Amino acid sequence: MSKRYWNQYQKEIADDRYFYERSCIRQSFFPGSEAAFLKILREELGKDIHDDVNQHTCTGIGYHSDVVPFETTMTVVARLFSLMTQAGYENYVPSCVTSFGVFTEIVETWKEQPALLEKTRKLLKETTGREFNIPKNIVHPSDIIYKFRFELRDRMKYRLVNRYTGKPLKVVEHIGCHYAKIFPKHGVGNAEFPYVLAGMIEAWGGEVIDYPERRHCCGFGFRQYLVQQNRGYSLANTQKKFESMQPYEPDFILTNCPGCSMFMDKWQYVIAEMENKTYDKDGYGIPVLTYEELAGLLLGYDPWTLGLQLHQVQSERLMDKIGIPYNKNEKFKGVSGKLLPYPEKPEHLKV
Amino acid sequence: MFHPFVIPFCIGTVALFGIIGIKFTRWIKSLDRKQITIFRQHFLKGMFIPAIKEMLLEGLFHRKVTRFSRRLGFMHRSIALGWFLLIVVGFIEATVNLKGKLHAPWYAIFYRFFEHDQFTASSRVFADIMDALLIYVLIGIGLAVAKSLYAGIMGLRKTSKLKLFDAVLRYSLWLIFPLRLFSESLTACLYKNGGFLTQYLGDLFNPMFASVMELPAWTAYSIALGLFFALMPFSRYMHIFTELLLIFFRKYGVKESEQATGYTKMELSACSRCGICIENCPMDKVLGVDTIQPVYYLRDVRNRVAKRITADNCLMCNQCQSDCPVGIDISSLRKFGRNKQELDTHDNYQYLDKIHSFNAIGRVVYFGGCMSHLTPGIVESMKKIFDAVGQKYWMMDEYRSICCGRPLLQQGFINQAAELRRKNTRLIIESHSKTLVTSCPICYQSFKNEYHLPVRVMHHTEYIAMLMQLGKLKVKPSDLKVAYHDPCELGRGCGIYEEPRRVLRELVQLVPAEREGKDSMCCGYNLGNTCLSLESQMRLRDASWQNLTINHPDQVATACPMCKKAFQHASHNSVKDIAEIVAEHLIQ
Amino acid sequence: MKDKKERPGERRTWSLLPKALRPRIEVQTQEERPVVAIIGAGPAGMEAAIQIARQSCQVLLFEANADLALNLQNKYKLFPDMSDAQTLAQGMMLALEHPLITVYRQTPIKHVVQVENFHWQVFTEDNRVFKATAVLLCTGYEVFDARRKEELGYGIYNGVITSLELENMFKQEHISTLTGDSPKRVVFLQCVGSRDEKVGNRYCSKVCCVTAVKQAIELKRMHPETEVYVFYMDLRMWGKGFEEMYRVAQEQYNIRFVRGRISEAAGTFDGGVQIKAEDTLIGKPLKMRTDLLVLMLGMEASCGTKQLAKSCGIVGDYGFAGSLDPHLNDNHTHRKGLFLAGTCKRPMSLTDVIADARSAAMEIINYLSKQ
Amino acid sequence: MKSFGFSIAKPRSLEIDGESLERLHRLEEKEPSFKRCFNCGGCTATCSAGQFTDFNIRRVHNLYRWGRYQELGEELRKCMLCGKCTLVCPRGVNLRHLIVSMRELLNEL
Repeated sequence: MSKRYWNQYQKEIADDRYFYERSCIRQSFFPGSEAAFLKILREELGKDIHDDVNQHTCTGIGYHSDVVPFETTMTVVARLFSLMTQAGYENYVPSCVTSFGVFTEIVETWKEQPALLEKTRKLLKETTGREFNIPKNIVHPSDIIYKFRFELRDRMKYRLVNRYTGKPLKVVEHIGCHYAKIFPKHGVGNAEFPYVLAGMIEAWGGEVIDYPERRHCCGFGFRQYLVQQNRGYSLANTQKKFESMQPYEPDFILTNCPGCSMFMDKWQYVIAEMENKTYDKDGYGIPVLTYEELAGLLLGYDPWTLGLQLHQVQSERLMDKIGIPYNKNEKFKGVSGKLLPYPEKPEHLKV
Repeated sequence: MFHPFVIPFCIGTVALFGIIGIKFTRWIKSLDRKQITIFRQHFLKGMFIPAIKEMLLEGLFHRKVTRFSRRLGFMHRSIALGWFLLIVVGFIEATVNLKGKLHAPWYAIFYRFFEHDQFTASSRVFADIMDALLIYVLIGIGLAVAKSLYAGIMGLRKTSKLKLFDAVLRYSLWLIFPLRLFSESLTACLYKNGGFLTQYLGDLFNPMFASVMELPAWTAYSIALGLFFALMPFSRYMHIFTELLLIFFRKYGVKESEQATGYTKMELSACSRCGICIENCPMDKVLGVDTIQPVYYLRDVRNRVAKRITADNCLMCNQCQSDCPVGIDISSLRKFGRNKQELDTHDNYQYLDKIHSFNAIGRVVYFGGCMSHLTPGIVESMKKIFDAVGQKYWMMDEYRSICCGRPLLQQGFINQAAELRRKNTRLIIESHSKTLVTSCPICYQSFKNEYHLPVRVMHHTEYIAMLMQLGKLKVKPSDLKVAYHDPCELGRGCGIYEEPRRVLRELVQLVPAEREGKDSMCCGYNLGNTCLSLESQMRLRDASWQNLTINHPDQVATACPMCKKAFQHASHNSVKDIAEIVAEHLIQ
Repeated sequence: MKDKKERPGERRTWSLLPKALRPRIEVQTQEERPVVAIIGAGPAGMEAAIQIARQSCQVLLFEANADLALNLQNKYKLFPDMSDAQTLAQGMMLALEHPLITVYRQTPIKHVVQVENFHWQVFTEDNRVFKATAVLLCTGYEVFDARRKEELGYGIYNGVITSLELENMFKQEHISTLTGDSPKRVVFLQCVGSRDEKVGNRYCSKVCCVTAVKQAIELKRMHPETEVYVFYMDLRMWGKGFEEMYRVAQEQYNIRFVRGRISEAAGTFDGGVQIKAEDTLIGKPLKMRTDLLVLMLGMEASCGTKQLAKSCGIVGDYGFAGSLDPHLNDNHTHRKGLFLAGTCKRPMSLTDVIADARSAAMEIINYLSKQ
Repeated sequence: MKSFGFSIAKPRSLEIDGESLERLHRLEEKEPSFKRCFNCGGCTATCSAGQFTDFNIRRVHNLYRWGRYQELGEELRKCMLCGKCTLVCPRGVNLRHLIVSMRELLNEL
C-alpha cells in the first residue's frame, strides 16, 4: 500500500543522454562541483552527458528580481533549448535549481498557453534564426545522482559514518525552494516529502535530521540579498534555520541549490562576525556540501580538486570524522602547482 | 547659686535650643517662593494675635484633641499646660525671691535645692501652687502610662507602636516628674521647705536616708531633664515646638505646595503621634491594615525608612486629615511620598492639542467627569435640570473626556497632571463661560483647588442648591426616606456637607446614617488607592453600606459617580445621585 | 436527630398563641400515601410533580404566583428546535391534572421545617401548615437587574431593552423601536450580569449565548433587512444543536458576531443608542449606533430560592441552593428528605431542568420507598 | 564586531522560547489580578485616552505579556489614569495599578 502511494511521489528521470547546462554562480563559488558531476556521470556511471560551449544564463536571478521580463526569459531559455536540439539531446539537465525552476515554469506555461510558445518560437527565430524542441525530460543533476545512488554506493570508498563512534553522521538536508515548491510534481517526493537528498544520505550511511525549520527557505530570496538594506531579512531566515537545527548537532549540511549552499555557508561567517555566534559546539561552523562534492568525497576524489577549500566553513574536521585523507600542504595549491596566498582569517569563526 | 549636678540639665537645654534653632532656620529657609510670598502678604494683616491665640489653644490646651476625646485631651493638656505653668510659676517664684534680679535658668528649675529658707507666707503659697501643678502633671503622666498599657482608657482602639529610641525618650519623660517629686520631698524632709504634698511626703522619709539620697535624686532629675531635652529634637517630642511654628505659619496662609518644602518638614515634625488617625481609618477598621496610617507613615518618612506601599496603600479619603488635632495636611505629605519623578514625563498628551473649545458665552459649562460616562443617569438628569430652568449649557466632555488630572496628581505624577490641567484650563477659558458645573467631586476638588480658573466652579449639588434657593426649580416633595452618603472628595475634601442635605430636605425625608458628614465612610472605590484589590474594595463598600442603611432608608443618595457605582455593583438598586432624585421630583 | 435539635419546641410555641392566630394544620389523610411537597411550579416543579404522582405518591405543588411556569410562558420559541414554549407549558399543565397532584396557586412559602426525622412541615405566608415526607425545592431563578449596570443605559435610554422584553416582543410578533419603526440595526450584548466580578457574579449563566443566537435568528426571520450584531466574549455552544444554530445564524441569516464587550452606551439625538466596545480580534475600539441594544441577562437565584436556602441552611454559591455534590447527589441536600431540582441550584437550560426534575423525582421515590 | 551595513532582522512572529518572562512574573507578583484578564476589550472600549488616540490598553498588556517591550514604547504615557477601565473590568483587574506597575518595570529597561 505505502509503496503504491509513494509511487505517486516519484518523478520520471531519464536514464541516459543528458544535455548539461551549467549554473552562473556555482562556477565561481563551487567550481569543483560541476566538474565532479560530469566526472561521476561519465567515469563512474558511463553516461552520455553533453556540456555545450555555447551555453549561457537562463536569466533566473534577473527574472526573480523583477529585472528581466518574462518574454525575454522565455526567449533566452528557448535559445538554450535550441542548443540542446542542435546537439541532438532531449533530456535537459540544468545544474542550478533556479534554472530548473525557470525551465519547468516556462514549459508548464507553454502547455497552458500555446500562443506564448508560438510567440517565443517567432521571437527566437527573428532574433537568432534558431529553432528548438521542448525537452522531453527536465531533471536536476541531484535527481540523477539520486536515481543512481545505490550504484554509486557500491563504488564508494567511504560511508557517512563517524569512524570514532561508529554511528551514522547526522546530516541536515536542504532542498532549494525552486526545486519542488513551485511545481511539486517535478520533485522527488513532491513538496510534501522531498526525498532527493535524504535518499542519498540514507543510501550512503548517514542519518537525516528532521528539525522544525527543515522546509524553511535558506534566506537567499533574490530581492532580499540583492539590496544591502534588505539583507537583514535574508540573514534572519538563515539564522532561524540554524537556531532550529543547532540542538541536533548536525555534522554537515547537504544542499542541492547554489543559493542555499552559498548562503548557508557564508552567512555563518556573517552571523559569527556580527554576534560572535556559531552553530557548532567548537566554533568552526557547520560545513555545507553540495551533493556532487559529497558524492566525490565518498568516491575518494581529492577534496582540494573538489574545491572544498573555497567554502567559508572548512571541511577538514568532517573529513577526519569520515576518515578521508587529505594533504594539508596542498590545500591552496593552484592548478599551475604554485601555492596561492592564504585567505584572511575571520575574527570569530574558526577555520 | 551653682552646683555641678545641674550640668546635665544645662547641656540638654543648650542642645535643645541650639538644635531647634538650626532646624527651624533650615525649614524656614527652604520654604518655596510661593509660600514666602503668601507669608509676606499676610504678614501685615495683623494675624499675629490670632496666631498666638491658636498656638496657645492648641499647644497648651489641646483643644482639638479634647474635641476628639475629652480624656485624651485632659492627658495631653495636663502634661503640656502643667509643665508650662510649672516653668512660668517657678520662674516667677525665683524672680520674686531674688526681688527681680536676673538669675540663671537652672536656679528656677532647681529652686527648692538652692533655697531652703522658705518660711514667708508668699513662699509657702508658691510652694503649694507648685505642688498642685506637679500633681496636675503627674496625673497626666499617670494617664499616659495607663494609655500605653491599655489604649481603651483614652477612647482609642489602638495606640501607635514605638521604636526603641522613642521608648527611651518616653521613659525619660515619664521619669522627670516623679523624680522632681522625689527630690523635692527629700529636700523638704531635710529643710522643711516643701509645699503641701512634698512636705507631707518628705516627712515620711528618714532624715538620714534623705541626706544621703538628696544629691543623687536631684542629679537623676537633672539627668532625666538633660537627656530628654538633648534627645527631644530627634524624636516625636519635637512636635511640642514644631506645632507652634506650624500653627504660626499656617495662620499666615502658608500651605503645602506641589513639591515638598521646608513647610513639609515642619508638618512631619509636628505630628505628636497621638494615634487619633488610626481610630477612624477605614483601611484599619474594615481591612485590618495597620501599617499605613499617617502616624506610621510620617514616622517612617521622618526616619527615612518609608516603603512605597505605606504611601500607596491609602484611600486618600481624608478621614485622618479631618481628625488630626494638629491639622497636618496628610494627603499632601502622602502625595510627596508617591512622587514618581522618574516616570513623570513631559509632553504626554500632545494628542489633546487638536481639541477645540466651544463658544459658550452665556452658557454654563458642564463637566460630567470621566466616570459620569459610566453613570449616564447622572448626566441625563443634569441635562433635564438645565432644561427645566432654561439654562443653556455646553457639556464639555459629552463625547470624549479629558481627565481633570487629579488621579494622576494623587499618584505622584505632577508634570502629567499639570499638563492635563493646562489643556482643560485652555478649553474652559476659551469657552468664555462664567460658570463651570461638574458632577464629579474629584474633578470639583481639582478645579477648585488645583486649577486657577477665572470662572465660578460648582459641584452640581451646589448648583442645584443655588437654583432651589433662587426658587427656579419647581419640585414636588415626596415622603421617600433617603440617607445621604458624603463622598470623601466632596465632604472632607471640599467641605460641601450642607448643600446636598439642603437639596434633599426639600425633596424627601432625610434619615441619618450611623456616621456621616465629616465622619462619612469611604465607599471603597476612591481613586486615591491603586493597590486595593476588588475584594478589599467590596469589603469597604459593604461596611459603608451598612453604615448608611442603619436606619432603613428607602434609598441612598450620593453625589459622586464613583460612590454610586460602588453601591450599584452590590445587590442594591436603591442608590441614586442627588441630581437623579431632583430630576425625578421635578414638576414638568 | 440533629435536625430535631435545631428547632426545638416548634409546636409548643403555637400552643402559647391564641387560637385564632394558631396555624391551621391541614392534614392530608386520604390514604396512607407518602406526601411530597414541591415548592415552585415552574418546569422543574411541574415535571417532578408529574413523575412523582405517576409513582402513586401524593404531591402538593405550591406556586407563589397565580400562573404556573411564568418564566416559561414568557418565552416565545425554545432553542435549539424552535418549538413553541406555550405548547410545552400547556402540555405540562395538562399532565398536572392528575388525581394525586394538588396545586396551590398564590401560595408563597415562608419556610420549611423538619419536625421529626422523616417529617417536614411546610409553612405558607398565610400561616397554613402542610405535612410532607419529602420536600422538593424548585424555586428557580430570576434574571439579573440590568439597572445595576448603569453604563449600559437600561432604564435611561429607550433603545436599551432586555432579552426578556425582546422575547415579549416576539410573543406579540411585533418588534419596533419606541418611535414605532422597525429597527434597522439591533445589537445583542452577552454576559450582562454573568461573568462579572463587579456585580459579584463570577459564574456563566449558560443559556444566554444560545438565547442570543436564537433571538437573532427570530429577529432576522421577522425583519430580514435588519442588521444584527452579537457582541460576545466567548460563545459557549455547549448543547445539542447549539453549534449548528450558531452556524446557521452566521451563514443563513448573516448575523455578525463581534468579539468584545460593550462597556458604555449613550443616547443619540435621534433616539438610538451609541455603543462603545472593542473589536478585540483586530484590537481597535469600535463605536456603533444602533436602534436597539438587547442585554442578554444572566440568571440569579430567585428571592424564594435565597430565602428558603437560607432558612434551610443549604445556601450554596451566589445565593443559589447548594446540593450535596455535583455528581451523584446533585438532587440531595445535607438535610434528609429535602431535595433540589432545576435552576434553584445554578443556571440551567430548560432541557437540563426537565432532566434534573426527573432525576429528582427518581431520587425522591427511592427515598420514600426506604421509609 | 564587524559592520556589514545591515543587521539581522528580528522576526515579526512571537518567539516565546527565547524571551525572558522575568519581567512578566514580576508584574504578576505586583498585580496578581492581571492574570485574570480574559481579553473582553471593555477597558479599551471605555478608555478616555482611547477616544483621542489609538491607545489600546488591552493590546499594551498583551504585548507586555509576551515581552514585546520595544513595541510598547511610550504607549503607556498616553494614559490619564482616570480609572474608567478599572471600573468596567468584569474580571476585577486592577488596571490602574497595573499601568503604574508596568511603567515602573519598563522604566528599568
